[in-house]
Amino acid sequence: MFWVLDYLCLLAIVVTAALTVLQRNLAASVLALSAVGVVLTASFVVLAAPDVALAEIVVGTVAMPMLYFIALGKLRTVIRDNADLGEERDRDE
Amino acid sequence: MIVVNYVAAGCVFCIGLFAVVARRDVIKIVMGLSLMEASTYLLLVSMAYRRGATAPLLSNPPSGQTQRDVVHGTVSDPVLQNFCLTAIVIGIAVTAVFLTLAVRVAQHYRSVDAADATALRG
Amino acid sequence: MTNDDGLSRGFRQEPHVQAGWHRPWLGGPLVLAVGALILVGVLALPRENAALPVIARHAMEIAVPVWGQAEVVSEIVYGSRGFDTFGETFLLLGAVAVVLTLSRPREPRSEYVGEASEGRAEQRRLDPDEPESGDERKARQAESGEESETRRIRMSVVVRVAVRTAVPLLAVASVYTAAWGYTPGGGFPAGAAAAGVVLLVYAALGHRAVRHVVRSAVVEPIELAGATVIVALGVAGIVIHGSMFANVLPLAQPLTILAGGNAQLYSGAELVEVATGLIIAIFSLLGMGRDWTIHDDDSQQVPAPQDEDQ
Amino acid sequence: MNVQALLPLPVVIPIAGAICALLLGRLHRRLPLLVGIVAMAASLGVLLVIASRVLAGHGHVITVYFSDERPFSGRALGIAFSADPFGIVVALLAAALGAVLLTCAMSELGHLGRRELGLLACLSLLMLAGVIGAALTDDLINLFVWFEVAGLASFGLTGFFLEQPTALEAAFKATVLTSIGGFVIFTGSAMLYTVTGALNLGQLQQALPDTVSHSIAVGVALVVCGYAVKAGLVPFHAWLPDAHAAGPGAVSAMFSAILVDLGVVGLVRMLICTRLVLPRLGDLLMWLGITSGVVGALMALAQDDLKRLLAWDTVSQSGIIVVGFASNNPEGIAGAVYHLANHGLFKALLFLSAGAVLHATGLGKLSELGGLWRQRRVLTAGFTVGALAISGVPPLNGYASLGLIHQGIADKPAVHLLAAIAQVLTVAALARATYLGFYRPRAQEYEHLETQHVGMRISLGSLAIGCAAFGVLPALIVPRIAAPAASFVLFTGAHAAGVTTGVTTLPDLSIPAGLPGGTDLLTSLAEVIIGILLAAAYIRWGEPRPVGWLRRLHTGSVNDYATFAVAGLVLVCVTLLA
Repeated sequence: MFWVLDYLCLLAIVVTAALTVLQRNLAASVLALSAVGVVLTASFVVLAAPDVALAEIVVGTVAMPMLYFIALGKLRTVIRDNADLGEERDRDE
Repeated sequence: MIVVNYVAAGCVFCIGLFAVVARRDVIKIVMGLSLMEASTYLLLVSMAYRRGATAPLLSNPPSGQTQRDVVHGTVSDPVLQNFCLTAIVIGIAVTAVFLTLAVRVAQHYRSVDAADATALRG
Repeated sequence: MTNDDGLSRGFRQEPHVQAGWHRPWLGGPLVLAVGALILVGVLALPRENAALPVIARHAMEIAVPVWGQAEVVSEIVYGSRGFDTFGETFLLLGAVAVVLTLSRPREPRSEYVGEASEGRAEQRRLDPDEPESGDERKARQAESGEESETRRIRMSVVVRVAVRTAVPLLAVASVYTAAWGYTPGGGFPAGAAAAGVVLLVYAALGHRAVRHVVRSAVVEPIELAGATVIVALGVAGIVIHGSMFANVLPLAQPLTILAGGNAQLYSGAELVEVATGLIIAIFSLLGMGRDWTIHDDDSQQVPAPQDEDQ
Repeated sequence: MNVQALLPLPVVIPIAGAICALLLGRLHRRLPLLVGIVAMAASLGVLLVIASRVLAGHGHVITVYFSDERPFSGRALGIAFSADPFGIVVALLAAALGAVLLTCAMSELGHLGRRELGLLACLSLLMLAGVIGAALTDDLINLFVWFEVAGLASFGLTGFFLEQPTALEAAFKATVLTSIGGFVIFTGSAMLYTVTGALNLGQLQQALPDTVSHSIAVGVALVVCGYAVKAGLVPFHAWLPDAHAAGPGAVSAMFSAILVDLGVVGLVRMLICTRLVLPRLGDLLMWLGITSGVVGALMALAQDDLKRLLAWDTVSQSGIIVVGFASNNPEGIAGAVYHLANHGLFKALLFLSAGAVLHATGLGKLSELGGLWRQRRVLTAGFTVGALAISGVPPLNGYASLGLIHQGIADKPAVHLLAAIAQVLTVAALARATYLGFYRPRAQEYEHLETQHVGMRISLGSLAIGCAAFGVLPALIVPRIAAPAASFVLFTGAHAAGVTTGVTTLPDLSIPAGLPGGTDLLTSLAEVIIGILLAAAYIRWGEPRPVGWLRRLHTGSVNDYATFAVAGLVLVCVTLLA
């Protein structure tokens, strides 16, 4: 039973990691990165590491996405075309 | 077995490294490094795991065991978990610095494309 | 610098194509090779049936008798390897200082600074000079103006009420993880959670609600006070026991809140340090302006330094 | 309060200074840098007290354990600081040069904004504390933590002038490469701990089995690659010229003179641990070092920007130092330790002069400079002394240490020849820079020439005197400082024994002191003459084709630099595994 849980967590981590890299839209890949953090916490709990799980859940879901979304917000007004961010500029611009 | 954890950690490390090497988007490079970090945490905690181990906790030992049993019983390795905590602190510190730099570079070069930020070369 | 002989084929090599891949045919095989090599190394690692290293067993044995801590990982983090955490705390302080340096507003400089003029010359050459987009000009006025509309406005009443009820609970929960020395969780997760609570209040109730907490004149001294407590703890270990971070406080009865000698004080100081550090880093990143790049109406005058609260 | 208890103070004092610098920034503009200078002077004082005990007689290793931890049955949970002759030389260099460079920064950058100066002082002190901590620590993971502290502080200092787009781009590239190095070191160290169960470097050396398993080979390879990124060895070097040329003058001097030692310390620690078990690591580092020597000097010859030329020369010189350490015989290692100190001195002198030129005129390129020897005699004298010292002209300090290194690798003809070629290219690069930058007559006057600060003159003067002093008296330096350090690095037993507690003495090592004799004098002068001829030919006929290819190889994109680093990782892993 333990190993089934472990393998599920590993599969989820690898899938979300691949998703983070292959996503076109930056905001979506930030969420995928946060998903990696959450599933990593689940695997830490499974692997009997409560301390590390607490630290990882707080960083993975609060601090990391916050920093990334602030950076994205700052970038939106600076770079010329938003195609780089993977977002289409809304038509009326 | 735990080898699957090691292999998965190696895969996430390679995915992160590929993102840093092959993606031209500055924010994607930062995410690649965050993924490499995540793989180091996974590798460390997997190396710390022992078969049938409980957490290295002495406060309320599992049913029927006294503190002495836990001390000498099968527990996961607390020293590696300490290193993992250090790695998480280093990870959040480096990511904060990274993103500030990425925004400043984008403000100057007006693009998030790493191929544009190549004024220093040769 | 870009040199003028054949090397620099104009600043934009190819037409500005979407930020796609960069030589994946070269990067891919190399990364696969690294993966294979790491696989070879990792497969030879001891598996889960290996005996616990002697160091780990020693840590388990001395956790309660020597350090009075029932939580072994916290004992190692704040006790036996306290010097590692000392380096780590100042790594976080260094990261906050770097974020402050890189997101600082432009300050009046009294005399001519060679690097500044060289920098401006570089900008004219390197920065693409196309007109500012509409929303960038709005954002730029936002920074200079005091009460600007991009400053965080409050959310709907439903969210505000929900947040007002949740915040006290979350604050207590975040301090709880560090308070009971013998349960998992130490200064770092608690500090990060406390910073998360402040961010929640900022997002829901707007900047006005957290303005007093977030002012750099208030937050920075608290962080430096936390750092000073940690340095004092280390030096006390040297003065009393001759080795840094040795336990100087009397051991309370295990499994109580004061258990753990100076590890509990260390954990509390790190909580303060991490919470204020993350708040400073995130709010200075939020307040980063655009006053370092040349924009069309930037005559040589230097804008007045923004008020301290940003 | 015996000497052992003083060991952590050289790291704690600068960190306390960093806290005060942030706090006192509000009172007065120059107070933070003043606090920085006082903190570095105090740290230097404590280090001198420790060094007097460490370098007495034939050298000792003083060890202290933190948190009252005691080693038991050959393992230790606690962290150990051990002051050995090699570590104390790096720490002394960092503290002394740190104090001098902070005084220069105070005089040169004194009129920056109030908040900027507070942050500049705090970051410099954290970086210096990181280097001193890494030099003194004896624990694998603690060495990584101090590596990260120094690296993180250096990113802020690289991107300090936010007006310059190139400074921010250089800081971003440095962050990407150093972070890859950091994660790789961390994974390697954790693997070594899991296999051997030892964290202390001395105990790790004893715990490594004779037949090296794959995971130990990959672990050591990963750790070596991480520290090679910081030391600037060839496939990992691409970020170093950008980062070291971007900051203000005093900061670039701190990077090239002190921060490079961080990587060298890590490599030497791994060399000591795996000398008996992995002899291939020594040869690998020798070849990586010698390629860095040649490539760095070749690229330095072709640079137009003055500070970038000096940064490329740092890549070359740190390669030569690693060759000295990997040569595995007394002269080579003593020469490498001596050259580490000399490189710190003359590179700081060169970078200060270059920074002062940029600060005064606002121009950084050799094509725009010239004719400075009339207006700025002190700057020209400083740069010329530094160039002569690096070229190995006898009275100055490069000559003695390079002579020792060349003696050390005399038994390997190919490496010796390449080292001579690297030396000739270095002489050519520096001669070209000195002529184009200072002595060539300039057509029109400089439109803005900043006044000369007295602090700058004091710093340049003290560094020039240091270069001359280190050059004139190798008879004192080699037996008293370089020999104990070489005996520590060579005799691996001493390292493991030093780990238990207290003070252990090192075996005596006799190295022929005094200035190297006739043949070295002739080869050194020949190198200088050929170098000057090469520089003249280069100025007249411009850049030859192969140099153009090499420069086009460095495309400046952070993806390519990361690809170089990954290729280097594969190379190192394959050599150590095969």
